[in-house]
Amino acid sequence: MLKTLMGGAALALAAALPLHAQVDIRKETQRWQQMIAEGSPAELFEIEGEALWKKKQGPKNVSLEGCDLGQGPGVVKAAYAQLPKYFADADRVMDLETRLLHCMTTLQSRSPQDATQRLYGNADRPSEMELLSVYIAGQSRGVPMAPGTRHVKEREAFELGQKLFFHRAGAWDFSCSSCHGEADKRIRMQYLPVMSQPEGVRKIVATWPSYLVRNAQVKTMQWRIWDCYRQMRWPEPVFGSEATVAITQYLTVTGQGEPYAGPGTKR
Amino acid sequence: MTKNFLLLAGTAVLVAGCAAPLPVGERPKIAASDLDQLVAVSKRDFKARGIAGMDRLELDAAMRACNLHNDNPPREVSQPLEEQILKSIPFPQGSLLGDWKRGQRLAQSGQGMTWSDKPNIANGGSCYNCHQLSPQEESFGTLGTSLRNFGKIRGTSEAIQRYTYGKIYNSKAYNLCSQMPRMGHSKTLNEQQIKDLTAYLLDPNSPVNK
Amino acid sequence: MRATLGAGFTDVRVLMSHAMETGQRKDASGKVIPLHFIQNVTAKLNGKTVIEGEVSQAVSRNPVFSFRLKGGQKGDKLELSWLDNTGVTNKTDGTIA
Amino acid sequence: MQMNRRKALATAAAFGALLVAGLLRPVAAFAAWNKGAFGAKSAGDALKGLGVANAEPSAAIVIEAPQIAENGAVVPIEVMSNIPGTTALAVLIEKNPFPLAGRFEFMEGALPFVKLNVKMGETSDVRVIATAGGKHFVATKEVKVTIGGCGG
Repeated sequence: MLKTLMGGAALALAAALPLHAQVDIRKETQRWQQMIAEGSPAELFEIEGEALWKKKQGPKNVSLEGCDLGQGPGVVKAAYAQLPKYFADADRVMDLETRLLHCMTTLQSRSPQDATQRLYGNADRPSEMELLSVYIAGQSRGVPMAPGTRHVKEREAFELGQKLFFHRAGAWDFSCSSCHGEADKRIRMQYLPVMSQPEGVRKIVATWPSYLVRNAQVKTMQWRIWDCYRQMRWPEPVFGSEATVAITQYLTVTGQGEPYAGPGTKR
Repeated sequence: MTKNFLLLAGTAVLVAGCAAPLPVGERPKIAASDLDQLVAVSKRDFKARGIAGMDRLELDAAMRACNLHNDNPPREVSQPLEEQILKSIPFPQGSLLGDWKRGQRLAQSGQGMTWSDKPNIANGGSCYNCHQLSPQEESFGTLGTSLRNFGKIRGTSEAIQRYTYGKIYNSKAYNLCSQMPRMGHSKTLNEQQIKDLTAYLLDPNSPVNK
Repeated sequence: MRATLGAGFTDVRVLMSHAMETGQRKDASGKVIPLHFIQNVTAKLNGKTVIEGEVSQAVSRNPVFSFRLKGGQKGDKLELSWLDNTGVTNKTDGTIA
Repeated sequence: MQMNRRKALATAAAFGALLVAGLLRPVAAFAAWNKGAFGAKSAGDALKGLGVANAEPSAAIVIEAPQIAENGAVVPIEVMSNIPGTTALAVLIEKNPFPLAGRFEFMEGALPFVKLNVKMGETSDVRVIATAGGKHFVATKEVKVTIGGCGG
């Protein structure tokens, strides 16, 4: 259906007058982006996520309410805005999704297979990870993004993420920077933010997770990175791996200070 | 090499007191050891899926040089590599101009080569993702240069046909660190498809040149 | 539902969880997903119908509607209900904040 | 259905609004859905189905919509009528397979205003019909639906 929609769009445009002469593409697409954000159904998913956070699950039949997201067990307020960060109990830097997996396998004693069997959901049934993420992220609205930057491992994660951002590989020799490295560039008609610069990435890190109108799904930052690498024609990144967390750490540190304004609504 | 790096990462300690600001907004310098680390990390943290195998993480001489020099290697590094790559392009005999109409469909299609694509689907050229071509297609990217009137400006001489075919087959022959995917080298497109795209760019009847 | 007092009117925004299937989409197994969409939306203010809407399958999935009510006071009761083409109906009540 | 009800109710709760249990209500509580108008495959037939003829162009109908939508799955459209006595607004997407997207009647207590998200299969005119004092008025605005991102 989506494919059909897009095919139709190309034909319709072909018949129209020159678009560039008529309208400011950047201004109008930003207006669309703003309007879809105003009429966002993301809150529906936050409510479901809250229910899952409180749902007793796993062999121990406990909820995630005792999960320490970095601000103490059970504290969800402002927790997302302070991730990624170093967690001593796991001795590694974790983003929200990685930390949730950790709590599922420790606090809830669920097997890693069980916790990771359905990381990405669909429009009819979002995944547990997606719903939990939008709920927890929503609890940081208005809080400036402030990932950990003091611990050696937090600094190493930033540096690794920064290097990975520019690292070209895959069938098409792409790095993140291939598309997100230069200002005022587009893929098709979509403008691309420069993610290596604070002004380009601040609004981005402050709006994930997001509801995507193109497939009516809520998606997390781990998914965003995963799907970028898919389109970069790389192999598949492992969910919650050091590389993916490092990229999130790099982007979040670069965009730090922006008050969290998500869960967002995007194309 | 991989083991070594992993061990090192495991011995980190907490920073005491105030730490130097992180190099936000900068492009890091990549030493050979960094490159080894990045390859090791990618091989550890990525996995093969569908048609996207782990071989895609291996760096050949060209990509090694580009990654080491932030896509701007000195001439003495890039020139011999470019010459070598140009020699490796299997130019077909005869005319390199295929069917521009088929080429147009290829230019429009962005499908293929991802881990979610089936092995035997018809890959596209993804041209419009980054380039302006025909004036009738308004939804074009700007990461690459505009190719509007490409053939009208250059003509259709044998030399131009060879350059166009070669650039699509392996862009690195002409600019080592070009951001354009090596469409033939990566087996994204076959000989006929590249000929069709060459025609789309050069044929006087193609909308690109109208 | 969220109802807030604006400049001389009350802004009512309501979210609905619904697939709004067009009957043209196929599921993973290639089977056509049947037409399934909200047809009627009704808003009541203090028990009195103020808006009656009929909509088609063209409304986006997980519909979001905004309406404006004249005047309106803090504490006024609002009721939003919908009915879909399969006869399923739903109701949300709220008060103007 | 259970799921839907729970979500809607929970939404109300989230905003601190009073909530009442959802009940299965008789269909008769809703106005009849205009099958003829909504089933029409052209804007002209849809208007016939609505009983609209000779709508007069009016600048007092305000259509707020982006000129470009990066995806046709969600196109936000805000419609307002400044024509005194407006009692109904209808929204038609000319090029959709079934052009009529919605029709809203406004009784005493409501302003002739609605904002909704619609699906658009392709670039199209959005046509809005306002009804006031038994007369019909019309305004249109074009929305271009484009290909965004990596071509799908």
